[in-house]
Amino acid sequence: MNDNIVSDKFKEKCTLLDNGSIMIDFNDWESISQFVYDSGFDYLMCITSYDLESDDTLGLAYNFYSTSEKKYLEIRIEFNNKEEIFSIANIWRTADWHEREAYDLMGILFKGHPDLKRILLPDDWEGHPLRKDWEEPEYYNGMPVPKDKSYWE
Amino acid sequence: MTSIVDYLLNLLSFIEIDTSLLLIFVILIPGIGLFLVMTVNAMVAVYMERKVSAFMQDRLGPMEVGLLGFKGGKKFWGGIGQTIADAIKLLTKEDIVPDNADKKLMLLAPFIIFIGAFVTFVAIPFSENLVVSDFNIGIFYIMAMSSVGVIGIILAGWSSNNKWSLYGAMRAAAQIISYEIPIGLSLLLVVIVAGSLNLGDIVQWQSNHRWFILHSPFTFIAFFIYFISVVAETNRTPFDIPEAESELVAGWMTEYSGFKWAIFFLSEYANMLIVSIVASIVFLGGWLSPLAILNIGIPEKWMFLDGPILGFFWLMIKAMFLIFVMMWFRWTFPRLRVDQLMYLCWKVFIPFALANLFFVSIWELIF
Amino acid sequence: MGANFLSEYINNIIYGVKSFITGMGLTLKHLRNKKDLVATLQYPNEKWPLPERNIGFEPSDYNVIRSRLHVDIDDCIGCLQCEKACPVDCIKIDTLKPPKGNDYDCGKTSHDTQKKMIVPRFTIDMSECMYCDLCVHPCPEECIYMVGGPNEDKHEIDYEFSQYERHGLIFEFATSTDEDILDIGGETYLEERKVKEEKRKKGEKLEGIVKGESSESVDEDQPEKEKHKDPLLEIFNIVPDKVARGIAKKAVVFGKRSGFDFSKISEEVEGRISAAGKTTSEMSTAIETLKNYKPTPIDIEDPSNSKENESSSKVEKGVEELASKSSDFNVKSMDFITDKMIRGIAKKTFMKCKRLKLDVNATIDSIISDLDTNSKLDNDTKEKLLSFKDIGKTSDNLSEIKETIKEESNSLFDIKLLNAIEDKMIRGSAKKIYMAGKRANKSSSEVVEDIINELSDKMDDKTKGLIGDLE
Amino acid sequence: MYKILDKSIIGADEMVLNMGPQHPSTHGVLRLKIITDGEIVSHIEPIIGYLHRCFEKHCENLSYEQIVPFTDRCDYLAAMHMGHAYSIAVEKLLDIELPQRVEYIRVIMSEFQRIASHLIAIGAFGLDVGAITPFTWTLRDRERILDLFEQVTGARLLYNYIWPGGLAHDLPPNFIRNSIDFLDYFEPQIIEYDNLLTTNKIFIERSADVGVMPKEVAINYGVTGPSLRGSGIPFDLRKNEPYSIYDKFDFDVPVGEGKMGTIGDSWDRYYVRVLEMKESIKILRQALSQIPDGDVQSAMPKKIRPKKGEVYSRYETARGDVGFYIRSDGKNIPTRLKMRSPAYCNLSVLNEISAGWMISDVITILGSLDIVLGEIDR
Repeated sequence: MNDNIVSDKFKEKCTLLDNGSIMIDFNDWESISQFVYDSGFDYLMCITSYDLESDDTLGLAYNFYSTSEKKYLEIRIEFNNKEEIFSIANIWRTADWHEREAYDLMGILFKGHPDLKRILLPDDWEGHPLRKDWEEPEYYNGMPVPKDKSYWE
Repeated sequence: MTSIVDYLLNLLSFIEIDTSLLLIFVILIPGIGLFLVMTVNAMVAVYMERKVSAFMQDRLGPMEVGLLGFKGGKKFWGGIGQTIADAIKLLTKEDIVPDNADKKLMLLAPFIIFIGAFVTFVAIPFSENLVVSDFNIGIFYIMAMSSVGVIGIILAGWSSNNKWSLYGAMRAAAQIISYEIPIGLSLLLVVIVAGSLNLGDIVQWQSNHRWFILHSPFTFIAFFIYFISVVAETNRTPFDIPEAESELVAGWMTEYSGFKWAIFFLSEYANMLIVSIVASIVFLGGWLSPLAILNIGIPEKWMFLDGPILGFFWLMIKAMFLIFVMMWFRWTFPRLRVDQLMYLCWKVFIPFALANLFFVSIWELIF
Repeated sequence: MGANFLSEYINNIIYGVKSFITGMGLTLKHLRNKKDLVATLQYPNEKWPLPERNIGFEPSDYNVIRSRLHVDIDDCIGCLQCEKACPVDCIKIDTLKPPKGNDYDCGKTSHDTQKKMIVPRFTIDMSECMYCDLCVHPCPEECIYMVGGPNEDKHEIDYEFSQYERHGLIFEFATSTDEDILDIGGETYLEERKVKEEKRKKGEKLEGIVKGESSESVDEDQPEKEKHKDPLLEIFNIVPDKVARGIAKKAVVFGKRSGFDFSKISEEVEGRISAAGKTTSEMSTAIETLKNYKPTPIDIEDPSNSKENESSSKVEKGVEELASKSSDFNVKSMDFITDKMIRGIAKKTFMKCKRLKLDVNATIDSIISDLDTNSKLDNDTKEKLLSFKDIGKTSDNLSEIKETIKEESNSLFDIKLLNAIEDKMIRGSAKKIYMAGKRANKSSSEVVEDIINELSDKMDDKTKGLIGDLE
Repeated sequence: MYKILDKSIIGADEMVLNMGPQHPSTHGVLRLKIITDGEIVSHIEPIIGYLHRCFEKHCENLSYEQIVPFTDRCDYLAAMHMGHAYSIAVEKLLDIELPQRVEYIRVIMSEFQRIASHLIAIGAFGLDVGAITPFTWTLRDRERILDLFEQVTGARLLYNYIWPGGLAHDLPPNFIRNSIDFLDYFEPQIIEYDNLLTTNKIFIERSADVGVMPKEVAINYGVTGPSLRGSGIPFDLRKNEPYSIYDKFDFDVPVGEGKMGTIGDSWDRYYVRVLEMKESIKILRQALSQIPDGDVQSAMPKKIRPKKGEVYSRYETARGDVGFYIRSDGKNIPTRLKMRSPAYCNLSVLNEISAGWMISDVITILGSLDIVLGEIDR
């Protein structure tokens, strides 16, 4: 059910995955995103950030929907967690908050984002909880973080 | 229309202490009387408001708190002692004063509002000869005293050093001052026709002719303009923008709790009583019994319903009905925005009030 | 312009007045026929579920109820299904199986299935339960259910179970007495329960004890308790391939149980591994270390008296009694030193050597050397320490041992040593600096300097001395 | 009637007003940092995260059956929708075929939940504008629906009723009779709300032409649900991308026509919810009459262990379309579960549409967007 104008326009850059989503490389995301917006996908449904455990690569899944032609499109990017991804917050305004959440919980940096700062967690929180290698800090500003169940063992 | 103060003066003249001391003593008695009137009125009005609002919202309101063991009716009218319990709670509640608030002003504000309401009661006649002191400039005095309350509100808003109260105070200032003009104009209307500022004479005029509300279509509209702007004057919905719960948390009363908040509450209900009594005196024929205006040939002996004692009841019934209508407004209408409030006052009430003034004077010439 | 402005102005007002009147008419209607429109429930005297009123229907229509959990303990067969199903783990069940020989009859459930074990502890923490009803479905005996509604006959509804104290909300449903447990052979279970009880009574309440600290106090008075880590099996942890590791460990356990010595066990392992074709380099090094393995004192006794008994409580018991009986040299034996400071240092060095798996006399020498470096050693503590040396051999390479300790010291000291600081706030911040130092993998001396110049104003000299000696 | 002053002439020095996390009308723990000159608002920055419970981290340690009660706690005012959306996503992953009875019961439950959620939205919107009585009336009717829910699932707010692959329990004996009684009782009530609130002059003054959201801004900010339909875009997942058995029922999608002001103002968003309640009643009547019988737990897999892969499924809740993106790699625990929350995007448009209005209008606009903080902060 996925649309293929994108894949045949950018034949060489993207590989078609089994469930119809398109995997592309992160540094030509800038040109592809502009093209996706122009070809009618005006509604960005969701940006999901995920962590592939193997050698600290992170992933991003963009789900688009075109309200005019009623078509879906899913674009996936997988990259090393040091990379900076092009931010599409200036094209789809809803990406602003989704990207801030991806940075906040997964630690993905976005280049060109209006104000990239934590959205859900307190501003002075260290670490990104949704990473697989995340371990709970013992203290946060002097308050013990792990729930003390000593009365209950 | 003998006033209580003179009556008491010559009653107690046989005590030979010098007159100024006697005067102070004599003034104390009606003062305490007025304070009692205010507290009793607050008690009754609060209970009535909670019950009326409850029934309008398909619930039962206070049902549990009883008075000396008598819990009130089982079915609907329970919880008689609720307002007394509230009063005691408010008096015993801790009186929090924010640390960088202006303490002296904050303490002063509620009492200014209270005095504004308390002093207005002096000129209000409760019945034919039941008036604390009979001014011949009755209405003018009431108008002047009821605008003292604004200063208290602004003081309260400013001194509690909190953004919400500041907003509330600014809105209250704009609202109350601008609504005094339609009130003034509609009262002026009555003075033109009745020819005197004294409330007693106005009622006297109404007993000779007709109630003012039926005098002419213009006074009929003037009554409604008066009544709605008086609702705005006492900050009641749909004009309760200064203490809007959903926007300004509690407006200028945000930082108050305990005794000072009780004073605000007391003076709010006292103001309601004042304005509804003035409305019933000026427009609905004060202590005249409604049967008189019907004058459909009721036999003479029935007229005794009109004596000074019963007059008090007629006045109170009319005032209570107007208070009920105010409560009715509160539980039906949403709240106006500040600029819509101003629009209503300056673009609707004042033009209509001026037109009324003009047409009534012509009406007077013709009839 | 004036005309339509005026008309708009006028019908604006007329529309407004009309809508006011309809609105007020509505509220008056509600005021008038308030009798049948009242929808509220007078709580203390009218309780839910109540006989049908104009609200709609009878409670007997109920399909399921969601209220407090209740357990008929004599139906419970201890299958732990509910404990697994609970998303917030608020159910804790302990089960005790009677050993093979002992024919203890655990009784029948109401569906007359024979119970194979008894449940000495079945606690549900009602303050954690989120009433999601996931535990009721998997229960084969339907013994855990929510009170009231369709289960009204089993247990009437109870939604007023608030308590004065947070622990009050931990509901204990098990009813087995100590005698049942004893004659089922669960002495160790009773002791454990006593230990937990007394630890809780000792006042470790909720003021935010971090997991590390609480296990520290446990470590102090018994050898490691959590999982009986057999050093023999640990050797094979270096083997990355899980399957090979499994075979090797099974071989070692088999060897130990049948009383082989280490060379025989290593041959056994080698045979099985080559049979499975899993011989890799790590595997052969592991077998090598197993062959010439130098058993520590605890380890020697263990294989000789290891009777054939599977139940973990049995093995537990063996280690337990062995530790207390022999005059073995462990942390408690330091307690004879009266002065707190010296005892602290002595215990610290003991822990350090224990981690380095040094033998008894090496540890004693290092303690003596540490004590006299801090000029805290008087001669009677020295005699006492030397008396502990049961094996006559005086270790000649004292200095060599000291290097191992020193060489170990330039890597970072253990964070648990910071627990000696009494004041919680300083301990917290000191740990934070320690973590920062650890991340930047500084050496312990640098970390100690950071701690001192960071918290120098807040610390009194005793803690400064204590941190100083961590160097 | 009164057009807002154009902002440039104000220019007084700005004041930061903190409509803090604890405020009577922020519908939950939301903090609005508002920069105002006097009453006019120049910039709003919603600060969220006060109710963040890292739902997505929980999901990475819970099995598929255990996640259902957690999805209820995301949007606690429409818990049935969350459970339904999650179950559809997992069923898409497992590609299970559901018996018809389960589908019908799920539609009935979701439509009742939509009415209940809209009732709270309307009541709270009235409260924000200052009318207290409609709030108590709407809640009284909502209680009737909660009683129906309690009868079926046992719980009033957080049901844990719709499981992946089926339902927790079947319907109780005379549930159908009770729900039809409720619908007959409820239909005239909507007319009563109309008279009291919708056509009230002050209410119209306060909400018409306030916070107008043009079409492109709505789509660009990802606004969905009644707020989007209020701007005139007839986009409803149940109609455009029918899932489950919504294609069997005929109902239409109410859209804001700017009756009382321009298209896309707060009044339109409010009125779309009132009309949607009528539509839900239509669906309910059809569903209740055609419900087949059968066993509700027949298609329920004993152990949910989906094959490796990803799925993104959308569902129309009372606030917009919620999306579940689940990545699984064969274990019974999802490796990654992302919930796209509609109120999260609806709230992000607040600054765009409320700049230049007064503070009391910010409250009205926030009320018309109908946000729930549990779902925003997850």
